[in-house]
Amino acid sequence: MSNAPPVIEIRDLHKSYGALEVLKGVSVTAPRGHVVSLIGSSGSGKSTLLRCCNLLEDSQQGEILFEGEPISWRGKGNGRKPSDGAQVLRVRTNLSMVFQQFNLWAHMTVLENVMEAPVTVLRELKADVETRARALLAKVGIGDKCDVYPAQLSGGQQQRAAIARALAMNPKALLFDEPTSALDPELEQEVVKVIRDLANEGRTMLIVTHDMRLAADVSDHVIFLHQGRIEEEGPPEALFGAPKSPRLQQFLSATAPA
Amino acid sequence: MSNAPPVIEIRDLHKSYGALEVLKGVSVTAPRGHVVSLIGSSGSGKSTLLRCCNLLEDSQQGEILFEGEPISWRGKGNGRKPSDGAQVLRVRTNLSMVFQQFNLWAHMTVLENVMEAPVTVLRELKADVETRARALLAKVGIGDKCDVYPAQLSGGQQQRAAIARALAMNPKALLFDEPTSALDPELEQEVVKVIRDLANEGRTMLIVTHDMRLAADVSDHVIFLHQGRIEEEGPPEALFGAPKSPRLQQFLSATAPA
Amino acid sequence: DVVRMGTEGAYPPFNFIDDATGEVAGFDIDVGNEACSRAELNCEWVKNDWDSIIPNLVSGNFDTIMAGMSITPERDAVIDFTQNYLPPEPSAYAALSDDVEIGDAVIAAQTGTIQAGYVVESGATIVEFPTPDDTIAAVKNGEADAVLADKAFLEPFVNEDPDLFFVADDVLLGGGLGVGLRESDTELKIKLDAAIQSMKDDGSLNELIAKWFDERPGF
Amino acid sequence: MFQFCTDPSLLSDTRWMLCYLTSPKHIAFYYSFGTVLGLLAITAPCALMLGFGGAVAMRSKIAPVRWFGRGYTSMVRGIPDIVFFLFMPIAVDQALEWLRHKVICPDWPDPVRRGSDFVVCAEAKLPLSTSAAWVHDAYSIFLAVLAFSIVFGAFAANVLSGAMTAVPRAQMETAEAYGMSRRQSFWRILVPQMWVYALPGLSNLWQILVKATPLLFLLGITDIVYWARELGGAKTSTFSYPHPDWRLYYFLFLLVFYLALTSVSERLFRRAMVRLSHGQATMAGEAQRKADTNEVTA
Amino acid sequence: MSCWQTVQDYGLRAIGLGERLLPTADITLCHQFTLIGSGLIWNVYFGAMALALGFSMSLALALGKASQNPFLRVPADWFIFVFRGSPLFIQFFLAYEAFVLLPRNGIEINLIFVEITAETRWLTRAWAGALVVLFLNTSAYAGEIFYGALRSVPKGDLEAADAYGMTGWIKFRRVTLPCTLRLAWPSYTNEAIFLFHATTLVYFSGFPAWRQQGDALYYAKYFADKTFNPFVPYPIVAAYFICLTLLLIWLFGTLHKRLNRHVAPEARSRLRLRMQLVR
Ligand SMILES: Nc1ncnc2c1ncn2[C@@H]1O[C@H](COP(=O)(O)OP(=O)(O)OP(=O)(O)O)[C@@H](O)[C@H]1O
Ligand SMILES: Nc1ncnc2c1ncn2[C@@H]1O[C@H](COP(=O)(O)OP(=O)(O)OP(=O)(O)O)[C@@H](O)[C@H]1O
Ligand SMILES: [Mg+2]
Ligand SMILES: [Mg+2]
Repeated sequence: MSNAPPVIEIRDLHKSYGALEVLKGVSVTAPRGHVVSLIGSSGSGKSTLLRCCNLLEDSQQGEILFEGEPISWRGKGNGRKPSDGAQVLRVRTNLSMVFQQFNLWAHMTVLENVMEAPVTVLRELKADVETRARALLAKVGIGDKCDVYPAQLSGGQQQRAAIARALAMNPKALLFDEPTSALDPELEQEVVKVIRDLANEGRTMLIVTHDMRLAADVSDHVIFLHQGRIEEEGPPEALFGAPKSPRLQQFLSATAPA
Repeated sequence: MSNAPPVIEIRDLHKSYGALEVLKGVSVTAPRGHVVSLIGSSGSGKSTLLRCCNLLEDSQQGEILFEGEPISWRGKGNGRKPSDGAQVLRVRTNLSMVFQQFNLWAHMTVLENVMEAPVTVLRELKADVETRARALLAKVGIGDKCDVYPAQLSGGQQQRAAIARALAMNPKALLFDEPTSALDPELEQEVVKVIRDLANEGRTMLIVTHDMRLAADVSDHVIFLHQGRIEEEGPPEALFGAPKSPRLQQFLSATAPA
Repeated sequence: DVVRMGTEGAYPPFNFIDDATGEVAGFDIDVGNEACSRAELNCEWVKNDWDSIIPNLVSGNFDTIMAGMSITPERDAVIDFTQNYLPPEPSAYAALSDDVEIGDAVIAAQTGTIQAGYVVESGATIVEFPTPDDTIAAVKNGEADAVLADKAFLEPFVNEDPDLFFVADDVLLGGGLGVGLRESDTELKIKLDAAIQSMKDDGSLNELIAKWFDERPGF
Repeated sequence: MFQFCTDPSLLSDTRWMLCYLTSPKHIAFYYSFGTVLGLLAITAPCALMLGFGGAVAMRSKIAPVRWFGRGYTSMVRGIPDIVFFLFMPIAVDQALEWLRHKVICPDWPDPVRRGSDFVVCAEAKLPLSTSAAWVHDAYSIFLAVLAFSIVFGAFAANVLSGAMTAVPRAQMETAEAYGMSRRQSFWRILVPQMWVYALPGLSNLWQILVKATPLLFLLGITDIVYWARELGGAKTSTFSYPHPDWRLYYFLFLLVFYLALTSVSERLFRRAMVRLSHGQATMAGEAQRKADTNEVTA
Repeated sequence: MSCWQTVQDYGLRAIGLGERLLPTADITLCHQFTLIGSGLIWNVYFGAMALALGFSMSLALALGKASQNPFLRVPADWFIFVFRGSPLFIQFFLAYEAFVLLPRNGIEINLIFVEITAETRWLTRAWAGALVVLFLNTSAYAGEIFYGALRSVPKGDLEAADAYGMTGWIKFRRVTLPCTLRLAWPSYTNEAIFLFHATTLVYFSGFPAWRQQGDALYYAKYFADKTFNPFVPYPIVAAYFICLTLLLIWLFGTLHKRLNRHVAPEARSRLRLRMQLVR
């Protein structure tokens, strides 16, 4: 087990939007069953990193490896694109993402949203998926909202539906972009529990969050991103307990009750 | 001053979506310069309450008063609508709202978004508004993003743009729907500072938040909504220090570090 | 073999659609049917829009045109004609009053007819309408001072409408009506020519002319 | 039709009218309504399919397919339909016959083009000159449907590809993130969501298609407008039922027919739109939500 | 005779300048290109004028149709229904019949002090009568398109406008209109193209051509009729119209780019490329 390759490994990733360099060489390693949290100020490139990891954005330089298998690229620099479509698909089915803006499919009910990918992508039996989907929706506390459309949900309900949708894929790794931003503390605890369970099941997770408590609670490793670079990283106790970089100290000072 | 009517007063408000009764008689009073926080679990009706307050949703029963002046209604029950268009306008120009989903106008740049309402609704001088808008954007930390479109912003940047847009109206009262959901702790502290400054300037605020720290930090009064009813309310020290209702106790227990 | 005969079906009395049967009828059809039976051909009538009647003939969608078509040098350059089965047909002006100065009047004519070409060259102001019905309507509602069309077409209108008069002199345009054929179709041309000749010889063509036209000289 | 119709000139007004309106010509006129509706019923799905194909081709990753898609849509879109119809059927017909000629009679000695004539061997003619009249009719209908479908397919392609780009990017991105293949996300997300954006354009297109049916006559099909013109024009005593210029009445009747057709199709489109706006966060979806809300409680 | 000479003789024939007689024999390609091109003047005139006049009318109709007020909604609804619901050439026919019925000497309007004679005769001429019909027709079609787009405007955008006290004209002009235009633009481009194509119907089945002055299709038909060969003049019209359409698409594409400024730049450059290629 210990010499199995990490589920997600990112090496020296660079990404620009036009002239704006958002990621300036970031490396992340997430072994199986580990929870890695990304913290950092707004605009520091956290969401972008997740999106690159899922190959939704093309990065310009650096490697992305999934279970030790490097993504194969075609082209260079701004023209760089993944060259192997089947590989991209394989990576994506094994990686589920919860978006910062939820992005529920507007034309499907909540239940359909959750069932969609397992049925069409994984080709599982509809009946099985439905049972699982309902159970997951109940688990995140919106079992009674199965048949409404996303536009009729409150913000927190949408977020939970998005989490259920990601879980329904039974992915090897999960990417969470601020999974608790629209949740109250109680639900947040629920989500923390869910994340812990998932980690115990051996699932790997990359979590972008603004909530230091969440990061401290669930992570095995915390990364502090600052202006597209990793300013500091380490186990949560070390990072939160004894931050070294002055930037992180300043950042964390805000977390202490004013 | 003390016998001036409260800026916002809501009396026994009822609101249903079809068969789903979301607000079941809620009363809120926000005197001038006071900050009232609304907390409660997801789906408890917080956003709906704010939207009713701004007359974006028609409520079915109960009164809404702005600076002591009651909204005049026409019709009954589901057909109830504000009857005085001029009054609605006056209320809305004096109340600025920051939406949970930000709702920035996609076809305008960030600066244009901020300048729009003051120029077209309040008919202020363009040059003046621009200076103020730039200052506000700088204040919320996105002074360098004036000329990009919302689609090019990170989540936190969008939220800050939305806050700047609300502030640019110089409103008497502000309605914030989770103003810090997409912000990191540092920025959150900035927002807390902004909110305090605004309160000192005498502006009234109604804040929906999941962040108990924010609620505790800035509020004069905290309301705990549960399933469309006010379960408990009071000054933050009392509410957070010695919650009476078991539901609130349970809700708050989640906030304590796990 | 079936010989497909193209006609327009909108130009009485040459060719039109009979109320009683809903099929094409008229002078062209009578002559065509008689000629076919004499040439021992199996003929079938096909309706086609006037504008595309020659292109459709040359591209082989039907084999002859009998649609009140006058023999003109331009047409003869593209398709072949049999000998004429009606002598050159006079065209006439019809107007609401008989004191119209044709030389500087507004004359209505159907687009793309030999009459339209004639009016243009005569120096009068021409107004062109898409259908023959429109040209008569234009005179009656005052849009145009007079209409120039085949006399045989105008005659019933003038006879039956007390407001309409023939004015000025008739003009003779074209070389009479002929059956239009593809230039490569010499065999059919010989057969039809012979049939028409025999109709001329035994006077049956003159009978048909008398049946469909008032006081028109035969062959 | 009726027994007493043998000599219309002797009839009283009502009987005359009755006989007039049931004359074989009028019957043909009434039939032509069926022809037009039938053609619409065939053409619309054909055009939609061509349009869908065109839209997909325009988005294709393979450059030649993309060029073909764009070329097709821009070519046909650029040409007014009348112009297209004025020479398209002959051109298609000649092209088909020429192809058949090359295959069926390869050792035909004479050239196909002789002066202005276009002559293929008898076996290559379409349809064969020996075939029954209905085959000729069916062939001209086929050409008409083909021409109509090609033209309106190009417009549909345009509407559909516009609708495809209007679907929010985030929705497709999410599908990709869940490992849906291009094909799956296309069929499961893009296609269901695009109809909301496409429907107004398609509805317009349908109206235009309906309104283009008068051009059927250019394609050799005797449609309702042809008959209205023919029947309405002033009839002299050459005809059994002489009457002055009645085109106005016939055209008013057509106006009513077209308005009725429009109103029926609008109702259908509206129903479709209501179904599709479900759950969409747009003004229409919002209005619908409010209406639903009232319905449920009322 | 050189081609340049032909262009001088016939280049403006469609508006009555140049040679009076059209060529009847020895028709060259140059003749066909020149005369059909000169006929295009009318197509452009009809299309551009109707479009320009129809734009605000169609917005008004869309707003009327979306309005809560039945006094606005019902007339707008019916107007759109009638003009969208009937074939253009029936409209041409009925309009022409109606215009012909107007008194020849104009209508005398008695305004207490002055007596105005409104000239009505020009309405039977294509340049005015057909323009009126085309204007009403395109207003109805575009009105429906804008109405559809109006109903697809994102609700969040409108709510934000409401919340900031924007109402009526300001809300419409600053938020609703840009969104509506952006959503409607592809369909509206289509409509504009259709309109230009529809102008070929003016002389084809609508209004009479005076002194052989007609549009592009009129001259194409003239040549098809003189040469009996549809394969030259019609493709020439087609080519002219393809150019015209490309021009329109380019024009509308430029505007579309402006309306879509907020779309991410990468997507924007893609869009531009497609626009310029052909679409
Ligand atoms: N447009 C709508 N149609 C029907 N039901 C709705 C609609 N909007 C909200 N609801 C329902 O109303 C309830 C309250 O929603 P609201 O948005 O006020 O919740 P909230 O307290 O803001 O929650 P959150 O903290 O998750 O944002 C929810 O159960 C939701 O499903
Ligand atoms: N499509 C885009 N085009 C141009 N710039 C972009 C685009 N998307 C993001 N950016 C810029 O990239 C930077 C990083 O954005 P990103 O969304 O990764 O931030 P983040 O760390 O997730 O912030 P937040 O916590 O606020 O969500 C920001 O400055 C943003 O303005
Ligand atoms: Mg982000
Ligand atoms: Mg909410």
